[in-house]
Amino acid sequence: MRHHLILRVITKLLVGAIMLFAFYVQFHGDFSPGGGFQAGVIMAVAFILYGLVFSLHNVQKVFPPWLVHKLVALGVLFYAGTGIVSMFLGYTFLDYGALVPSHPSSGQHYGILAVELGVGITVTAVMVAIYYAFAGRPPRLSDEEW
Amino acid sequence: MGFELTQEYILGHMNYWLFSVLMMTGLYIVVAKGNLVKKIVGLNIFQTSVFMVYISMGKITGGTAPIFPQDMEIDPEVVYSNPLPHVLILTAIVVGIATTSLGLALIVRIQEEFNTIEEDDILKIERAIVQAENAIHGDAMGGRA
Amino acid sequence: MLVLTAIAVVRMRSLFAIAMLSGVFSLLSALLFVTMDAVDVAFTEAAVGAGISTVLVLGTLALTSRFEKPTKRSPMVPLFVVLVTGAALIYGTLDMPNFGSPDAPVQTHVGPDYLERSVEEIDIPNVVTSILASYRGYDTLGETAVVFTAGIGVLLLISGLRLRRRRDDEDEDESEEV
Amino acid sequence: MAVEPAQVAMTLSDQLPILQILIPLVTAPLIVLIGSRRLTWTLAFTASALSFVIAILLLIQVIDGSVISYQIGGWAPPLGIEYRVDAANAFVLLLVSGISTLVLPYARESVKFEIPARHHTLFYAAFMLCLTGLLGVTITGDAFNVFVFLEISSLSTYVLIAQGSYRDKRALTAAFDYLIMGTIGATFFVIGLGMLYMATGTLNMANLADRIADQGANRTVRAAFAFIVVGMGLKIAIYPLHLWLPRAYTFAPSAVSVFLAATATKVAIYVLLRFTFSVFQPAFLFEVNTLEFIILPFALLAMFAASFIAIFQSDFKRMLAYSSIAQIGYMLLGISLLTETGLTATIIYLFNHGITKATLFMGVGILVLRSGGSFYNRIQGMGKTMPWTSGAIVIGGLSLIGVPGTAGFISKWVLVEATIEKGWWPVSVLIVLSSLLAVIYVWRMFEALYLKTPLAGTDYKEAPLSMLIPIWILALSTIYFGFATDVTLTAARAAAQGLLAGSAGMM
Repeated sequence: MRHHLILRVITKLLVGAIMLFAFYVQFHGDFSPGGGFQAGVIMAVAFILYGLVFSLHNVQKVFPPWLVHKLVALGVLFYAGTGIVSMFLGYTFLDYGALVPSHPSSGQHYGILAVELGVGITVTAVMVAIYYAFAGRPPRLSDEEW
Repeated sequence: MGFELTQEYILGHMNYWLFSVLMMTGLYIVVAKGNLVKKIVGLNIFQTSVFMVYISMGKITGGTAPIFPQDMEIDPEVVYSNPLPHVLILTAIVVGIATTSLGLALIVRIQEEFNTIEEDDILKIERAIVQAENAIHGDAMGGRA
Repeated sequence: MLVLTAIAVVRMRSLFAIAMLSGVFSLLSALLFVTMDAVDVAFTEAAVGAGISTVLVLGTLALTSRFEKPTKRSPMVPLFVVLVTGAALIYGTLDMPNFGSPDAPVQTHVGPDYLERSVEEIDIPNVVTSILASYRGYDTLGETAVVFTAGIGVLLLISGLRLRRRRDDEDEDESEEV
Repeated sequence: MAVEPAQVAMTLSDQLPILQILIPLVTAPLIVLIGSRRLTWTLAFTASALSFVIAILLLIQVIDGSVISYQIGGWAPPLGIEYRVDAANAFVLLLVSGISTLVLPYARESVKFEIPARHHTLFYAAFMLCLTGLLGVTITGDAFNVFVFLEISSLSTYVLIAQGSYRDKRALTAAFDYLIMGTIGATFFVIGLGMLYMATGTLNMANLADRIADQGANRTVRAAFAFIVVGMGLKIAIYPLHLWLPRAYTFAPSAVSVFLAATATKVAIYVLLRFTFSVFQPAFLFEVNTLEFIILPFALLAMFAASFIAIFQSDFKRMLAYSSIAQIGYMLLGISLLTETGLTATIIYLFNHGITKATLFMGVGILVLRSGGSFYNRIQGMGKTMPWTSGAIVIGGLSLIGVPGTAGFISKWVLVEATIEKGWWPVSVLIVLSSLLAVIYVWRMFEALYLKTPLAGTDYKEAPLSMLIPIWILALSTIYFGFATDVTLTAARAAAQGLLAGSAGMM
């Protein structure tokens, strides 16, 4: 693994690009296909790629498992929290109109942005957590057996 | 309740029949194959085929993807396909991948405990355990004595 | 194409090939989704089916084994189950509206309401997003909870005995049973 | 149909339906986020107790037959997702949240014993998600939302069952089998929903009911019905589809077995009820005659075949699992009658069997905690060393048979009454006969506990108080509901009427 110089260089370039693309998909979901879930998957792919090329140990230095676990929970809370805010404002759960009562449709914009962010956070974290869990196991097949 | 087997009818239903065949192929893999990983793959094929049915019911001939122009100036001439099935299937895909990852995690644990991921072998091992238990605790039928 | 891929999965014994074929299957279905106007779904299916789930299956294979053993069981019972289900499916399709028909209940009852009202009420171009995050936002919360469940499920199942790996190339022979 | 979104500020009591689900749903990630092992249990218990209180409040509001509708996101159905509480689902909500509130104190000791400490936080988070899923399936008025929450509960159930692998590795394969079966079931359910959607264009249950009633049934609707029944049947473990259940219940951790046995299949039965009666409606069903001719034989088969298998078990826990399958037969029998009394019987059976089985599974869990196993010759004579636990088990056993003075008697009584009312005499006789089989398997348990001498060299202590209190609350409530029948009967009757009213009662 240590010798794949080309892989390493290209990965370094790609990881940034993938993350940028993930952010685009995340925040541009209102206008084009995409949204929190897809962005989360893409973001996770960036980390997984980094992990595959530079070893699990190194990616865990960048994105430590404890943080991943917290983010898994945080995303769901963020989503539910958006709904709870509208409840406190005297509307029904997840009624984003509550966020800007004078202009419901911009309230909807903020609401959608917020919940998509929640989805994105949880999905990224869960996918990375699953990758860590699988990659952290001792493999039965060595590379040559493939 | 009658229906005519016109050409239009057959063409209009061909897609559903095709997807049914796909679904059944997937289901067959799940039920008939003994390898646990293969079962999960079969499950994926089964589910994806169901998704196709959903998406195909939302399609309107001559319709386009349900995304308005950026400036929200909507041309009344344009027909948009029904977006609701898309939303449902997005949710279902996510549920599917969640199930897949859990299933695979279980397979990894099964491999570690049973040292195999073939259903036939697992059954053999489990039968041996049951026999050992019966030897100690009295077997299922004659346990009363 | 799709049918061929699916049948190939039935016949193959090499699990590696199966993993790849299932990726192919997902990509093909993503293409199909695009032709049926479901671009969001296609995007997701490509990312999930061809991407994440293939990686996961490969990861599992690395931890388990590569080949399927032939099973001795007779295929008659599964075949029976499948045929009965298939018959029920076909029976159900008989009264379905034609593909692409604009006057199917799906196109006339609730669907158009979304398209019309979304313009006023949500005011964003992608109607799929507006339904996903607002009209049926609660389903999406449920979906996030499902992902969360899967996450903690996988952690509960296989992260317990994490082996600290210092270098990838050092622990290739560490395949003892845990 | 399109009601103006409520601009009046909503009060706390208006928000009750969503809080019912939201509290456990938010607790699960909170537990993970805080990650403190000490706080975990307290949080879980508080959430469960709160949702129990809410369930009581909701039931009080709807017991007179009224309906609460809560529009999530302020979107009126059929555009948005609606929560719809009537007597039927409030009753099930009460059962689920109540059992969960009792299981949690019990779980504390048993989980400590059966699951490694580092997994406790996540275990309780998964438990909360399972509770969320079950409650969410029950309360919702949207057909697709049922699927989403069903999957939350299913996925967490697979994980919870697999946690039994620290005692017996077969828990893993049991969980995997259940995962395969459960996913096939859920996918069938989705196929059914797809067909329904295709035929009607809506996903809201009340709206579905109206549209089916308007346009009548066609082949697509009938096939949808078949797929939904089979899909749910896999979750309920209707007799030929039951294969996952005994293994799952036997190898799951004790606390999980208690919770699942008392709630999961019951919620699935509720969904079946909701779909058959509220969505498809009896008028449609009479036309097809599906229930009488298809469900009835399977119900009877379950009652006898599963009871027979239960008699020959040498493992107490596995015996209880088979008896559950038999009891599901009784509940289906009530459904297949298609009368108000039959439905009342099913609903009351659902509740009474829930508390009875919870008592028994708790009892067996305590025996496992002390003796390390649930085989009859492992636990023999424990009636003498652990009188309190065994006493509760005996009460549960009596209720399982249906001895007068216990809750089990009432449910069987109403069921027999319903069959007589319908004129199905042979079926009434069969109910009594199959109860005799229950006498045999309960007797074997009694024999093992009391009539055999304890194993040499064993001196088991009585269970800790935190386990005895929940089990005795349940045992006493089986007796209480055996006498104070009007409480459950009123609720069950209101529920049955609500379900039978179809869409008329829903709009």
